[in-house]
Amino acid sequence: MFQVRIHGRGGQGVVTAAELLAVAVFDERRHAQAFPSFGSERTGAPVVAYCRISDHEIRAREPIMEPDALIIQDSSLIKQIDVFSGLKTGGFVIINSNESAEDLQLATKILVPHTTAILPATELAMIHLGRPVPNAVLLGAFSALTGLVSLQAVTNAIAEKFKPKIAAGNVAAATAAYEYVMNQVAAHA
Amino acid sequence: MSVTQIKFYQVGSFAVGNRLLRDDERSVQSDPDRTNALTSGHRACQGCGEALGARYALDAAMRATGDQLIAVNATGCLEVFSTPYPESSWRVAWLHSLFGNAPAVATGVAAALRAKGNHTTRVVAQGGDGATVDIGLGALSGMFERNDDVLYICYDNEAYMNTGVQRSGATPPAARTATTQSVGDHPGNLFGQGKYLPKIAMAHEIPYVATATIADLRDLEAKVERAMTYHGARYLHILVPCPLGWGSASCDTIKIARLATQSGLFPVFEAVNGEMITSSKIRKKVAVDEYLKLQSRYAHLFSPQRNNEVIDHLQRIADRNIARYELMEE
Amino acid sequence: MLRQVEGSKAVADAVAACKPEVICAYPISPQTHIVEGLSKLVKDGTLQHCEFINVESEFAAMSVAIGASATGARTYTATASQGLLFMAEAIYNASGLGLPIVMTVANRAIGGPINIWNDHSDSMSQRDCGWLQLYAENNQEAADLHIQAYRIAEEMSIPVMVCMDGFILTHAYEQVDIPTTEEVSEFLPPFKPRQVLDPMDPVSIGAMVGPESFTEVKYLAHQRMIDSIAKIEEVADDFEKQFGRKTGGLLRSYRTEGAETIVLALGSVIGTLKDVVDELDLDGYSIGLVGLTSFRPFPFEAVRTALLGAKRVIILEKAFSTGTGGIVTQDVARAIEGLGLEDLTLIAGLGGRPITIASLRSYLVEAMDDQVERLTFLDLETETVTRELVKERALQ
Amino acid sequence: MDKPYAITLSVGSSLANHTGSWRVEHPEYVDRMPPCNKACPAGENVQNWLYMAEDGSYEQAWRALIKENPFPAIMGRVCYHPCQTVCNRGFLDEAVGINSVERFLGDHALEKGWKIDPPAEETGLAILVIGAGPAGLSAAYHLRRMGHQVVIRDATHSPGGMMRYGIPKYRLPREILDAEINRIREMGIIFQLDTRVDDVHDALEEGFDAVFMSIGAQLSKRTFIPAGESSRILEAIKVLRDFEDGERPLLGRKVVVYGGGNTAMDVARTAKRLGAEDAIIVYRRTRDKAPANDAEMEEALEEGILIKWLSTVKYVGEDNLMIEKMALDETGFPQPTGEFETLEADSLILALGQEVDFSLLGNDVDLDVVSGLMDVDGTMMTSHPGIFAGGDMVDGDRTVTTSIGHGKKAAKYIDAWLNDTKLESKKEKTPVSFEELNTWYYTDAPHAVRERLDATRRVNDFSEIVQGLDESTALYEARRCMSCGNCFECDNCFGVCPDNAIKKLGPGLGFEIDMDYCKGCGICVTECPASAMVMVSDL
Repeated sequence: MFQVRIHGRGGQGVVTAAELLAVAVFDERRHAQAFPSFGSERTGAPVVAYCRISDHEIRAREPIMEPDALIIQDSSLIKQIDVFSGLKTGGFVIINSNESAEDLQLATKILVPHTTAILPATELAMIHLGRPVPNAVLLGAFSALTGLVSLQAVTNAIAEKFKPKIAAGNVAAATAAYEYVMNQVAAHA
Repeated sequence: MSVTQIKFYQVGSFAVGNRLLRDDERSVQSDPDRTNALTSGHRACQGCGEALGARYALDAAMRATGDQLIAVNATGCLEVFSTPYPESSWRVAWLHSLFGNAPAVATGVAAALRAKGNHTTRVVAQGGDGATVDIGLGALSGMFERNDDVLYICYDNEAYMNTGVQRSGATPPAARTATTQSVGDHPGNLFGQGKYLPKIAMAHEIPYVATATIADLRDLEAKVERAMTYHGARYLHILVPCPLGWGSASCDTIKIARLATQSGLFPVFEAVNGEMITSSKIRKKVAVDEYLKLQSRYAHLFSPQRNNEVIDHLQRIADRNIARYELMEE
Repeated sequence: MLRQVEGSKAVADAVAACKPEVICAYPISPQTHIVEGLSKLVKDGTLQHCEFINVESEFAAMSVAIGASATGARTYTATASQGLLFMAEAIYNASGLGLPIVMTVANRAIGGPINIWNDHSDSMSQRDCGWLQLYAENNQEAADLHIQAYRIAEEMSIPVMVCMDGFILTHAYEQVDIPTTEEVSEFLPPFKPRQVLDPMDPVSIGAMVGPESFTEVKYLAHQRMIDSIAKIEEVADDFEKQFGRKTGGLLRSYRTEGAETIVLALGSVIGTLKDVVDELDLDGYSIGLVGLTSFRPFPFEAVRTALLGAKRVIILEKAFSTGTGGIVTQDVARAIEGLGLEDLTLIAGLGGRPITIASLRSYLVEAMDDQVERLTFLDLETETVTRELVKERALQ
Repeated sequence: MDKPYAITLSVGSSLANHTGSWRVEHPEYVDRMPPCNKACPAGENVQNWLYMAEDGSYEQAWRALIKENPFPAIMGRVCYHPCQTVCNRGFLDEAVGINSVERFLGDHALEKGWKIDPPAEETGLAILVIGAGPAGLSAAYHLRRMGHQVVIRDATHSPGGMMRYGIPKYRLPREILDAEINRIREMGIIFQLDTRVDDVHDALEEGFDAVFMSIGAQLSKRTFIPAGESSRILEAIKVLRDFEDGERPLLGRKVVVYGGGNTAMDVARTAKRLGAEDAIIVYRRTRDKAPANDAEMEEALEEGILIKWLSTVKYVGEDNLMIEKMALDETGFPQPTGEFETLEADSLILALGQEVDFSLLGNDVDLDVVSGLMDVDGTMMTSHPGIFAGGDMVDGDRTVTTSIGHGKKAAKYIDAWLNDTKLESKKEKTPVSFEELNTWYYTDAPHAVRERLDATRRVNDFSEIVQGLDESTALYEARRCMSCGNCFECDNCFGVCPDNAIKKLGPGLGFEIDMDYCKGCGICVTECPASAMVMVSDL
């Protein structure tokens, strides 16, 4: 069982990200269970969504308290809430930011270089999609960093979810993110 | 007069029928084969105005729709006296659900008919003033706003009669009920309260809104018929005196309704798409006293002596109606 | 076809496959996604010959459903929480008139204090309203139950509530196999109403019934409900035959064979419990699980049989009767009369509190070690309530 | 449909619940006395024939009418219609033009040539009627209908009495008079004209089983007026009679008429038509005291006739006369003032009233005369068994209609006397009052005025002044009848019953109360326009 927790702000498509990931996994004939943190949050407020990935039927419905991976769609959250709570040691972390780990002042113990990816997802979104929506983009990075789901499955999910034009932009951005992270990983290797 | 005057002296335009009239000039009620939508054996009080209004309206609706009619009834006197198990007085397809939901139930009936492609059967919802202006107002407003294809008929007897004459939102000022002050300096209902539903209905700009009384049968029938020529939400507000609740003689039910119109206290008019188009002119104007005197719910206005202040106030309301609804011939 | 979809979407598609003729609903979280989905299906023509009515309240929603059903239309609506209470008067009327309406209850707590999260206090509050109540374990069952519900409702002339946990199921994306309209048509014949408003054959529906007959009317309603126990099973079997999966029915047992302790629960928590039971089993505990689908009618016989041989039954409930305790517990206790079974009640997940594997596990271990009260509130903040109790009692 | 127990019911099943048991009183249909019928001196059933006329059943209406009165065409012209004076419609807008409808029916009948059937069987009894005036003709008509042999004797050579010799042509065209008289003649009534009866006793000798005297009042009242040699003083009724017989009385250019009754009006108007430049009426009292009918006086004034109120004729000269002004004293009685005035006058016509000529009573004193009038009992019989009397010679208001009523009443009692039976006198019915009607239901419909010839045109000749109504207007007028006290099938009771407890039996058959369901609320009675229903206690 692999558990992902996605952090973001209301309006950034956090829930959609979880859904896309689940669909991508389903696309690869595996089981997934995506669900939001149910609350009365409005646009701008910190929100969380979850996605469980497994080769078997997923029955448990508790919130994910010890994620295997974190996707942080908005780095400004890092200073506001404990986004890293419960993260398994050696867990994956994907952060949307133009800054470096140093600038983000993140304790090095959390950020093991080859399990961490920091990328300007919003910028990529702007370039390829023309909108500052990083959710789908980060799934490209997730695919590259974790290898848990293929880029193909991610782009399929995107294509399934969005109307062609937006889908195309997201696919391009996700692919760019995928390559960006691949290069990072290569650099660290 | 919203009903076309019959060029026939004697009683052409006013009585139920007349041996000298062509069938099509007679009211539905003069037809020996009328539906009798609410037939004999019901348990309404002697001289019940609501029983009369319901039969008038539904018989007319049955004629207008070629008997393709479904009626939905709110809880209240009408429902209780017409369908105590094991006997029903209705001779139309009829459904009673609750006190406050008749308009919504009717919406459901209409929706089902539409879904089934039945475009001939029409729907009528009916209830008393309590069901209409108070507990069911939300549902009624919703039905209006959606413009569902339903004719809603309110039989207004100006209080909760079924439960023993308690005040409703339609109880007129100064009228005495079981829950309005019955003694003291100012007995009877307060001034400046209550809801006038016809105008509320008009505010929804639904295709058709009209008022009528059981005292002018031809007018009432003509309005039901006209209502049936429209589709969408329609509202008909019928004044039906209640001998029990108004403290009047059972034989005076129609007479009192007539005095309500001739005094100007109950304006009779028609409105299309929210605008008034016609009003029934007063034929023989009377002072409000004539109307009030016949009802013991107003007895406190006449004994020990005439309460000029209150009665004059009521007269001003009548006069305002006469001006507002153009009730007098120029 | 198998798809990775949100629970609400799955239910919307399943309902659409039943070809309802009138759908009416008033928005309330967490039911909204279901009716939004249906409204889309009606608008885009996927669902034809269907009227979608936006009403002004839940009371109106149920009322519209009553009118439509009495006119012979297959009718659907959905609500939750306060909405269910607001339509309560009409809910009783629908069952009283024997109208086979199907309604989804996206289970949610009842205020005050206002709370939008999941528990079962809404549907439990309508325990005695004369509707069938079927609880879904997961979104697959939620979807299937709606299809089965129409068969049961229309064959028995009783309305059915399909209860699914708000958010936990309605907002969860998982894989669901949603039957096509064609498949469903094979399983669910067109609606033939027992009584209908028809100008050609008019009747008066909704008479006032006095003391001389009211008892009989209620007795007959009771018997109809009892008879539906068999019908629920029958329909579930037919469903399994056609679709190859066992959903619905009265209840489902899991590892109860020879288990000393059996947990009985309703709704989505059953999934979590299955994981817990598996773990405890590995650790050598003798424990099983009964998932109750049909709460109304309550299948006394089936429950009794399912619990036979156990020493202890723990009823996990997401609602409770203030001043009394478990609601389902009362019925279970009657079902096991004379079996010498101990019954414990665990109140959990109130107002959306997460029911974690860890908490369940520790409670069950203690319970099997006879270390718990007969009535326990899972993860109760003891410190807080003790403090508050002291304050309150000082004021009494 | 498989209906669920108790909550769903069969339609109309409440018919099993007989709510009639709630009732303590119930409505009943009644036929009451309309004021018009009550007021008609000829005893016509006005409301009844108007009801028939309403739907165009003219012959039916006409036949109903002539049951009481054989001369609708005449009545429709000369009757002063007391029925209209009491008509309840008068309180609503204007009285129903009963008289004009009667005239329409009469004229219509003449047009169509409708006949009166002779009696089914003869009684073999013979009655002599003396005087062919309205009373005599009416009596003869009714007696003939009863199957009696009737002989009418009259001193003049044309029947009609004052209808012919008193009422000028312009009010009653003679072809109408002749036609209606002729119609009853055809029933087999024998007219013996130019036959004066000198002694009524001889008639009984002749073998008549009974006699009806109706010779009217033919003698002019006289008064002494000093007059000059060549002064010209005439009697009104003689002038009218002579004129009727074809003579052209010499009246001169300026005519003065003395008197204030209808005869005065008639003769003055006749004088105008005969070419008099001025016709002046002199009357010693005021207008409100004058016995003349208002309408006639109006017409006279319209025709340019002058009336000198409060004046008496003092002296009559050759071509002028002197009148004295009077003044009312405190008792309202005119007193001489000593003021005089001279009027140019070629002739003075006296119209001071008439007296009965009792010469035919013979010498026997077995026939009582009281204060100048024939004395009769409640059965119109004189003090002499078998001799009856009516019309102007007995007490009455001396109108054609009253005389016709006398004739009818006498006929009835003569018949009874001949059969030696006693008639139960019907107990008086109080007529329906306006307050008892529910006039809301009657459409507002004012009286249709009959066309009248323009005054300037009509004085040139004797053509009829008042025109008849055309059919549509007559129908309109008939339909203004409120049918006081009698059902006219307006369906109100049938429509306003909250319990559908009234059965409609079909045209002409009226309605029936269904006692199984009538709760006795009384709405039908309140809403009956005509007050043809009453509540009756069940206790």
